[in-house]
Amino acid sequence: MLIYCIKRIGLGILIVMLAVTLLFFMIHLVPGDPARILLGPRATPELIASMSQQLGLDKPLPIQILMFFANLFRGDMGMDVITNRPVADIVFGQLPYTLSLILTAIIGAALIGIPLGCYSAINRNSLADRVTGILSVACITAPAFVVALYSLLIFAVYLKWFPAVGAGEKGDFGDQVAHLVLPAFAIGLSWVGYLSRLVRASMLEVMGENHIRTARAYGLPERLVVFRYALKLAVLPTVTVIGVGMGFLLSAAVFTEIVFARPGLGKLIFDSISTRNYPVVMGSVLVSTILFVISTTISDLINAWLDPRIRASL
Amino acid sequence: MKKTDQKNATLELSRRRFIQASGALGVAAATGGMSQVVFADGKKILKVRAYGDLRSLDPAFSQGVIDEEIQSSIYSKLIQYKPGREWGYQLDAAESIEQATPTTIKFKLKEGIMFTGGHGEMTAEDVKYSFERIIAEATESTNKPDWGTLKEVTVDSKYEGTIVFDEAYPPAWNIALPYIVGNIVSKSAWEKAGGKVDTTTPSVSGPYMHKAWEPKQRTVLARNPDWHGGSAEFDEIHILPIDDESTAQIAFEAGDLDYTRVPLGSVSNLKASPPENSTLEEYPSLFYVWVGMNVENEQLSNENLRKAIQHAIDVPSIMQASYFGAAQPSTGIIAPGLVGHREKSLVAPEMNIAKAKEYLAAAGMEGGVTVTLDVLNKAANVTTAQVIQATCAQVGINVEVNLHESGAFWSLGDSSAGERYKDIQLILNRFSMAPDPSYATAWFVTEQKGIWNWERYSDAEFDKLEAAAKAESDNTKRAAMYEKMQDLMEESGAYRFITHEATPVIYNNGVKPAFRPDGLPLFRYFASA
Amino acid sequence: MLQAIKRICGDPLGLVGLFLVALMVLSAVLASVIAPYDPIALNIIDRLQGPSFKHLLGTDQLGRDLFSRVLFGGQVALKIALISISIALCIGVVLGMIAGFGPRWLDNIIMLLFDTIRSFPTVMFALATVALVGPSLSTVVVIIVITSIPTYGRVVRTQTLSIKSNEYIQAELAMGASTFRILSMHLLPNVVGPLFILASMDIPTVIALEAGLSFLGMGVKPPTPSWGSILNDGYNLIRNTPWPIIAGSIPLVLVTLGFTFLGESLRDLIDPKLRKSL
Amino acid sequence: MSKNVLTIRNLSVNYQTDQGTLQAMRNVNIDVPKGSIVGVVGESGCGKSTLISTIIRLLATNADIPNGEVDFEGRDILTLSEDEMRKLRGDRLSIVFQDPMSSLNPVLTIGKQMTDIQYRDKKTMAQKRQRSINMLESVGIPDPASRLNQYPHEFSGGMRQRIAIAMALQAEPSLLIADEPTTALDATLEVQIIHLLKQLQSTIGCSVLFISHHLGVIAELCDYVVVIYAGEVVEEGTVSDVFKRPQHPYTEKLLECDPANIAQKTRELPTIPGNVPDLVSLPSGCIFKDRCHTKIDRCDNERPQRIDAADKHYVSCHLRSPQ
Repeated sequence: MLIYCIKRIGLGILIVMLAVTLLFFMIHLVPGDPARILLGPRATPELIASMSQQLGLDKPLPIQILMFFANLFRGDMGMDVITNRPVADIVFGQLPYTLSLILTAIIGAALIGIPLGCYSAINRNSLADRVTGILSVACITAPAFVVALYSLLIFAVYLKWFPAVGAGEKGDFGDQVAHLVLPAFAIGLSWVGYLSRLVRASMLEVMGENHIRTARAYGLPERLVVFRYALKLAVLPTVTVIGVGMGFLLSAAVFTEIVFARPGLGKLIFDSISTRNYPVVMGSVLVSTILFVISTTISDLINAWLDPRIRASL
Repeated sequence: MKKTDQKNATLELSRRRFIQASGALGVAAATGGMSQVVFADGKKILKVRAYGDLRSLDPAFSQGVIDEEIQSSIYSKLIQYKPGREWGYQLDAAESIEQATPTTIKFKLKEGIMFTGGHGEMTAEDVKYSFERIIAEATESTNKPDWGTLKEVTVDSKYEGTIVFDEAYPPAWNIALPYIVGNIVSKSAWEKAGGKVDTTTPSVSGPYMHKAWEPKQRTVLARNPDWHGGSAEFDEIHILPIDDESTAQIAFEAGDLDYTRVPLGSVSNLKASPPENSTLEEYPSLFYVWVGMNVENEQLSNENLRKAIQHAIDVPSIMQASYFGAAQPSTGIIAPGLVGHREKSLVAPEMNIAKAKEYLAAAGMEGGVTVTLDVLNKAANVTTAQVIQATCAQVGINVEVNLHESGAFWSLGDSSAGERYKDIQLILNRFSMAPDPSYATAWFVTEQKGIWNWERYSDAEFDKLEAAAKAESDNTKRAAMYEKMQDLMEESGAYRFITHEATPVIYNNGVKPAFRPDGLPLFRYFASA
Repeated sequence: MLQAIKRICGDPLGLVGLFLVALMVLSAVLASVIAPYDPIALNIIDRLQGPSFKHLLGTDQLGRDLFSRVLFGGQVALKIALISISIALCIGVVLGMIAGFGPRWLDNIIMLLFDTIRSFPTVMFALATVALVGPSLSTVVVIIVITSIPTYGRVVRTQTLSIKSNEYIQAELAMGASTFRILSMHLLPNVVGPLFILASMDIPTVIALEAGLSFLGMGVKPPTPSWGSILNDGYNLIRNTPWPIIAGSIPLVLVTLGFTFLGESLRDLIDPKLRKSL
Repeated sequence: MSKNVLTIRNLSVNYQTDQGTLQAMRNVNIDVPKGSIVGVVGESGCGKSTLISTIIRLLATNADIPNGEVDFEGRDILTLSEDEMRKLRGDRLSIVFQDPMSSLNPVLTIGKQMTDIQYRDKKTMAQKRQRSINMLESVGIPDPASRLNQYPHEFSGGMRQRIAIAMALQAEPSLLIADEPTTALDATLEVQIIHLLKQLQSTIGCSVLFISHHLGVIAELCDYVVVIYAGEVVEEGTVSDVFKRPQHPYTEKLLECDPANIAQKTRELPTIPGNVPDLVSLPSGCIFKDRCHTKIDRCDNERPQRIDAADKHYVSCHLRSPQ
């Protein structure tokens, strides 16, 4: 177990480093001089040169990468040249908004999608199963930005149930939750569909396994058979998918954060790439890959906790 | 103010309480009217939209309109833009100000203007410091060009001073004194801060103070109790950065905003059925949109081809399709209301198939030709590009549209960033503008080739006029010069002018807004109705 | 094959899926015959119209017939999906086999690469790629290929590992059969089915990704009619008319339903255990 | 009250398939007398699993029962409600499945699974655990208290089958169905399990319906044997009668093919030539006629009746009919 954790952490660090290095190369192939874009139309060539130097862009690429890691090792993610604030402050300032959004979305989706999938599996081929099937799959397609737009129009403009933009008053939990509902709905909806299909499929598979027949043959109540004996196994692939899904949700967050004018990591990445604000790009991508590594690790650990066979193989 | 407004205002219902009161079902919420200037917790708060986030509170590093909307509310200037439909200025920190000689401006400050944070009274020394630091090499201010030929500011007495230019610089009245570089900061505060501030400011002297910045969420301004002009109207102004205009409109309709610019596409619908208790106003805009052609490109060095393209672009169709009929075709790069605006362009806005074909024949390309059009990936641009593509096709010019995201687009014509600038042919471009014609023409001189002059247009006469017009103080002569410059641009065939766009704004009737003639908000003058 | 089709017909949802997929493929292939208008012909006067007999799904801001654009958009969607998925499949199969059959260190490197690609937020990767080469159909394809290789690669690797440990493979290896022979004779036939199903279920994802890229202005070049660009136009026009966004959503939803149900049906028929290896 | 725990009369089961109606079992009669062990023998696919599924009422959804009754302790199982049926399962009627590797839930501890099935008893958790420990002890699991906290994958195959038996007998049922419980085990384990079953059966005093294709095991363990071929009972009787004096040609062949009965060394193992008939389109006459070496004309068109060959020894074959 301990060895497994150490291995995971080592692998995680390796992935993050590789990702950052790849990003460095990608950034340097991309056209658009950051110094020039950051400084705006009025910048003189001298200003641009001085900015390039500040950004460290005048040094050879491998040196830049090494410098980045060296600074990172000291806990320094660099400075944002526009606002002159530490990148770490900027990224970690935005992180809670995205984390709360993603977690709300995925937890909400799991709370709705998993029971829905169970229900479909138990009532296989019933009318209700078919209807939920069609609805779930239709949900999967709905692009986040379309759902976001319509939920804004319906729930914020016409019904006025929820506020439209922003993330709510600082320190006012109720207000923040109210601001979270629609964006989380927008990115969670497709996951409701996805998870319910996934759970239905794995549930059907598990329900066909011998030990379920055994449980039934011992006369266990169906409720117990489904929720204790089958579901625990059926959610295993779901947990893995959710772990990997955090990465996809970060992409979806970009759309919702734009449409809901909500602060967050997704929008930060989008904005900083468009403005070629490289220190912020590096910092935010670094954090998002770490986030991904952590979420897959957590999902593996949850699987190990649920399934003793996996636990034994760690 | 209508009765209902008062009623809503006195309800003192914050959004949060509103939600709590109406419960998750929100049955009651649906019946509520537009939010008025929100009186949350007894505070008078103005909520407005900006199209981007704060970048700097230092006038020397202000990145344009977004920063200026905030800075102009917290700093004082000698003069401010006057709200209204016509360009003009009114006094702010200055008790009096005049153009003493063509190269000097004399001013006298009001007495008793206090800087917050214990930095004392504003003196001519502060004005000198504020203006001269912008042009000092060491500051590395990107806004230096706004001061044109500024040489120095001399202090004549505690409150009096003289702004001295090397050469006459009339634009100072339009784009320097009442704009970004005209903000006066406290010398002692700035020196204490090391000569530069970032996203916080040590001292202000305007009606509002900078209270908080929540990145990508909002900037909060609070009333400055020490303001020399009396008491500001609102306890707080919340400036929300909302990039997407549709979202901004939705936020307004949902009651999250008291004022916002709305998309041009929404104008006709908002006119037909305006949201309750709100007012839509349409202002012109200073932006200028044009199709530029790279005269040094092998294919487009053919002047006749350029002229054929000028005539093959149908601007009225673009107005309908991309701007929903809410904007007018432009005659050049200088908007109506500014000195040097042309009443008519040389090439009519409507396409002229016969002429276009004629020029194409003259260019020796009757058989058809293919050119590329580079476009920034924003909706209006993409639509415009497709209209251009369609109308050009009618005369045998095949236009291939290349989309770019903003970072890549803005470096297209940059000759210091590789060889791409040589390959670009047609560019659909849009520049922002300050209210002086010199601001527009500055980008098209020979010196700007490969910087912002992506057409690589070069004309000795244009360059000469550009330099002279900047220093010309007689407005009639100035106008003639700028009109001539736009004629030259158009005659070269390298430019097809499209539009200045428009600025439709909407605000709820609880607010009495204040706008520049181009529709940009002057938050310091916003009041409640 | 005939058996499979026959059995799909016995499953109502599978049948619906088959029908929808066939409908999409047919309408895309026959777009130029069915479509009442040229999908890129402007008609500014008729812009932003609601559905009518003249324009079944209305018109967009340039007066283009949305029904025709949806039909031709199907061609684009199919093209993007088929090209990108087949390229991703080929590369994924090769890399997956190498990872599964090759030496341990190579396996580790490939898996590390896969994990790295997955750990990148897709949009981030797409943004950088678009910034690099500009938005176009082929850019969309490249983005999809790179981001979906790890999925296929992992499936193939898992299958390879499990087949490799089979006794008959060990026996063949002992008798000196070449790796190539084993991979092509034993492995390929075993992974083709699952991969085919996986790929068919991926098609909607690919189409949705294109829509998202178009929303960020990184999709196909105008005036190419793609469902994503119709949706994106519709998004910007939503305050004027809801029809373009509806016109863009309908085919997207139908195709997703079609491919998902067909894929699930096939999976249940051919290999109920497939999901486990994903 | 009848002396049988289980009486199956005239039972038929059909499956609806794409190809048509598959008649998996036809007019089957089986008796399980109290306290006895009845073996059911037949090739794979002969309907053994269908028989079990019918008795415990866990048939696939595409199955239906056109006729017959399954009398268990005086009640017809087929007419019971789902709820009443569930009350019987695991209490009066228990089962041990074939594959010990897959028949236990892999993600729950043995203890959890063993206490879960005592959900009907109003006992404390500690009491239920103690019961489980006792059961595990009685099936020969060492250190049962601590092993209760382990998961199935931590046990060997033989151990797991012992656990399964312990679970099945925990409630002291009146009928235990054992579905080829030893097939997945190797020979030495098989013997142990058989002995264990026999010993527990006599302690508890329950009846056992023992399904197997292994004649040796049946001979060793059972009192009675039922021979099934392609969904029909072809012969039944006491083990000694049937094994010593098989009346049906199929039983004869089965005994011939049993490796344990082959005295001489041969190069080839004897097999029964031919295939099991298609149960969707049943041939007329005797079901075994195509593979029968003693087929007569009557076999082609006339179905053989169940006849008494001796006391409690029944057979369905024209050769044995008095006519």
